[in-house]
Amino acid sequence: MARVVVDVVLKPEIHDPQGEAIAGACRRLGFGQVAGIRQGKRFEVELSGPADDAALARIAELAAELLANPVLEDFSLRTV
Amino acid sequence: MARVVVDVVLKPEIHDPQGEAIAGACRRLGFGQVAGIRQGKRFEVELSGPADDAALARIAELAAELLANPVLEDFSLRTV
Amino acid sequence: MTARVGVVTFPGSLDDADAARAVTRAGGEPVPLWHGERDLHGVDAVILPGGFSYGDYLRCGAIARFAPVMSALVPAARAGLPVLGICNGFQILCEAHLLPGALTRNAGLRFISRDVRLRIETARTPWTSGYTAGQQIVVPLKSGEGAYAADPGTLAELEAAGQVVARYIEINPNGSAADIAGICSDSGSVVGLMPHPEHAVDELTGPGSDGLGFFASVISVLAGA
Amino acid sequence: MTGGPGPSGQDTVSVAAATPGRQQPFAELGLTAAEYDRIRDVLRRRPTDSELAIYSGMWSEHCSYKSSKVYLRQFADKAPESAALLAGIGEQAGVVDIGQGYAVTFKIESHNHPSYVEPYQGAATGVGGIVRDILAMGARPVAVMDALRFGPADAADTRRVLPGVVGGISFYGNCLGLPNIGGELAFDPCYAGNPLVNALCVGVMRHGDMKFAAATGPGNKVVLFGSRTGPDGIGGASVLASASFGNQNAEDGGESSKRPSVQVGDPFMEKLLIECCLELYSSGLVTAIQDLGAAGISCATAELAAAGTGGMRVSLDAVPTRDASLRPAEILRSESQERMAAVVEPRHTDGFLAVCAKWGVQATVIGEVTDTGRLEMTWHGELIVDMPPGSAADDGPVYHRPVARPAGQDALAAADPAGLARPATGSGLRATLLDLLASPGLADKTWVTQQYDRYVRGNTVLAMPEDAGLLRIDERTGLGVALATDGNGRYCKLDPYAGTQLALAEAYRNVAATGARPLAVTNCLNFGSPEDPGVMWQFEQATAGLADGCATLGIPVTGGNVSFYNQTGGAAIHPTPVVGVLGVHDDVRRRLSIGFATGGASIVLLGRTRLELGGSAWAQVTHGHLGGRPPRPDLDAERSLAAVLIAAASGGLLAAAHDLSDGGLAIALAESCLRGGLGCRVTLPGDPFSYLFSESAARAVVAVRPGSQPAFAALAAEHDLPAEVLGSVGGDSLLVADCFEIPLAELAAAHGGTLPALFG
Ligand SMILES: Nc1ncnc2c1ncn2[C@@H]1O[C@H](COP(=O)(O)OP(=O)(O)O)[C@@H](O)[C@H]1O
Ligand SMILES: [Mg+2]
Repeated sequence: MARVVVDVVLKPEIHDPQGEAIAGACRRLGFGQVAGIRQGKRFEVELSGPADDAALARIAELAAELLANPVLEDFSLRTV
Repeated sequence: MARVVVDVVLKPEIHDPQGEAIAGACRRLGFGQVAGIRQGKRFEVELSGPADDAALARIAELAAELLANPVLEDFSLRTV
Repeated sequence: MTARVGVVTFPGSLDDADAARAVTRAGGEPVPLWHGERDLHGVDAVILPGGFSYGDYLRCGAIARFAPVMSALVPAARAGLPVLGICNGFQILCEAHLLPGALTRNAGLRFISRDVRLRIETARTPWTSGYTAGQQIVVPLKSGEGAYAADPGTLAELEAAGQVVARYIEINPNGSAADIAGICSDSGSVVGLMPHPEHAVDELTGPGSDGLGFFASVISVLAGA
Repeated sequence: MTGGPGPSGQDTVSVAAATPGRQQPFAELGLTAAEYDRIRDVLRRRPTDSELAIYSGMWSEHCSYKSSKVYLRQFADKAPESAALLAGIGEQAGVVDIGQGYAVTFKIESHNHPSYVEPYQGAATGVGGIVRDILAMGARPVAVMDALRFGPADAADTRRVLPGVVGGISFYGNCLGLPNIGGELAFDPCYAGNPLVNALCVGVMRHGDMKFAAATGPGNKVVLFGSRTGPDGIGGASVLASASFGNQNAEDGGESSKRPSVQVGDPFMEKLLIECCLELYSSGLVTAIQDLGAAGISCATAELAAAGTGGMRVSLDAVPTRDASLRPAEILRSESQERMAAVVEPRHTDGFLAVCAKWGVQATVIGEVTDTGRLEMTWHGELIVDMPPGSAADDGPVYHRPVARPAGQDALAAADPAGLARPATGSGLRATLLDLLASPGLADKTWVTQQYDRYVRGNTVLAMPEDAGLLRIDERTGLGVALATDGNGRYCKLDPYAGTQLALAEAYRNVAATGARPLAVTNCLNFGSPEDPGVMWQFEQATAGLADGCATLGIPVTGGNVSFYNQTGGAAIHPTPVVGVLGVHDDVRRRLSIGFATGGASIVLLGRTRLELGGSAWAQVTHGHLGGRPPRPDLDAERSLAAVLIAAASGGLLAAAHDLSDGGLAIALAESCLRGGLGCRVTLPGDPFSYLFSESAARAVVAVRPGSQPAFAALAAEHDLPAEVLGSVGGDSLLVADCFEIPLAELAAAHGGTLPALFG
């Protein structure tokens, strides 16, 4: 069975209060070298068939429709 | 400025209602080849210095202490 | 002497005033504790109240666990100080490893605010000694990540050692393992509870006054000590 | 000739003076050519890019009320004498005296368009915005409500929008620690593509704690605090809430096409802001304060300056940003959430900044108050704004838009529902009741309200599904406030004047049904395009109806909000004024619930029932019909009804009270049985269909405590209020003699099943 990972990240211009709060916590914990954090999502999609081009195209559709919110987020695929 | 990605995934034995709900929705939308989905988190950590071994070791500590909950989650690092 | 019960305020704590009011109603003296101080001001017990500490960003309770006050609380709790974590407080106690397991996303994936019926499973904790084991109470539940989860070994140990403090009956609203609504440490002094007894101390503003027992219990235990 | 930019590359005041002919994108920013010319007249030169940004925000419909102003005046002009009013229209929110040294402030506001584009964040930031309004008055926010309207419940897009909106309100309100104590949920095809998301917040303070948004005292510092300014929500006011909404992606004011109008809410920061502000107030560190909402820094600086000594100097490059590439005009237009601006005496700035630091809130001095009469802004030392602040804040355009009664209005009124087939048998009436009870608009709203925390802060005495939310204000005396919001687009479509009075009357009645005395009004006027004369006619009628109604009821409008351009293509929504009424409860321990929980109590119908079906739930649900006349508002009868309910509650005569509205007596009885867990048996004194389903106003059903019937009858008689004894509380079914009987379990299944089946 093939596995495809869909990474979903906030568009660069969208505010990420979560990431900011986490970065603040890191610095309070003494991780001074953390300049910033952006939080995203990661979906591991398990396929019943092979991860061929057709399947990847379908997964990309899926990501655009369901996994990512196109108003706020971008996504990318990778096979693992 | 260097960037490190920390991927956090649920341990395989932990129930993931969100992933299941999304997988169900995929199948209802006609994406039949989706056998399952697991949802995880993805942190893009921006460093103020280089992503050398020392920095990566610190980030791994950070991931183990803060970004992931060892009761439920595993994590991995990659530089991008 | 009335018992002094500390109530910690983290950034984003919401039910701190309610917890303090419940302590007062039960005859104790609430003492506000600030997240940024490494000092418990000599209190006899501590409540970690509900809310969204640090926005519950990352994971509920994950950031609060590192607050300065926790560096005083964790050793005190290990040494036997009675601690009650309600909702977000329960999540913080798990993140701080004072209690085993974790609270995860509700099975229905939505925030749930409703009254729930619980069975008190043990009266041997300082927070439940005023109840009888098996007693049923109705208190509000309000959380998005309230499903208790732990590995099978931990669950078995909790059951075997009688560390399940309260269980959902009639329905399991959030998919908690073994219908668990609350647990305690092996000594019993640290209790975590997902529903909110502090919102059930008065018929006028809650579903009843069934929750008052948690606060009355600890106060009478402390008075007897 | 070409005027090169200044050394910094910015369009400075001197560049503007030197390049009078440069083309500027005023139209893309939502300004007309005439408005642009007026700006040039005011400045006696062309505006700089930054000045243009300020004017475009401040002169937008959203900020300037340019189409509605001439109508809104009557809320003040016709307002009844009210000793309770401490601050009225014009402030961020009205403030009313509720006695015992307490003052309450409340307001309702729309976030319709953003909630359609991005339901979750749009609704969330709507809650955030109204909460900051209340906070800026000097009050502690203590509760929220949400009035929601969507397209058909079974439409695919509603399944996208509704769960998102509810989730966003839940996320933001719960995380702020504000109980949600009520609201509305309605469905109609006219809201497809134009959902209405109106959020209300109420706050409490002591007399004398009130704050004003006026930058007084030259030399005083202007402090910006809260979140950093980002590229989000740039131009929201001028673009989203305007005619160009339909193609809002097409232009972005000439700025980078990557600038999103969608904003992400940070309720955690807002919670910190609330606690931080309250500590700043109680420490006496604040001279004036204003929240940043629409038009962001433009609005905050121009309004503070205009209302105060008159001048202000701001270093725009001091504003902390999330994106170093932001240009001054973008910083001015950004609507980043969770920001406030304060005016602080120099001797207090250190203390001010220390309190902010305690709460982890970033705070920056960005300027100071001057007596120059000018709003001046610099960017790296160069002057980029130099204008009279009042020209943006107070002297915006005012339009008398063309008004025309819509052509179809008479035909609509003529389509009387009297001719529609009505159930005549007991089983037909039974089936009709169950159909109505299960229809999405009347169904149990637990699916929604179960996502809202109602308990936090420990003062919620009544909340959903009661007639009104009721909050305890003083634990010792039992003083409290009740709040209800109502609106009925169907009634308003048939007759906007009467329909608005019916909305007012319903909210008034809902408040009185808890035993509280109605005191003040807020409103959110949701309409189509003001450029459509038919819409303006609706608006004219609605505002007159509200102002006249308030005068009759003796309660003033204290504030509100107008949302125009709610339309998809050429089709406007039904005119939908949403009215909020606030009342005072002398002792919340004597509150009335809608629930029948006292066996043996006698059930009494108060008010006069006529056959009134225009715009009714029955006509909509069973016939898909909208036509005829709405029920006749009778505000004198509403006053009598309220007087009886309040006196009966305080005299302890009643076990329950429930106002009658959508679906009439049938729905009210079913709701009271389900709420209290007991059934009832009633005998109707006349035509069963009229009694069960007519929607005549000024009515309520009450359960009179056993033994109190004579005293209650005397009370009703004293107020000339018709009171018909229908039967009594008891049993486990709703039994209407000679018609039907429905077990409570069957009622519950019909009522409770609909929303979960639709939304999961
Ligand atoms: N969106 C909402 N948010 C919170 N409460 C709601 C919402 N919609 C409806 N409610 C609550 O559900 C109950 C029933 O609503 P409704 O039948 O419209 O009341 P009424 O007819 O008395 O105005 C009320 O308590 C109302 O406040
Ligand atoms: Mg009502």
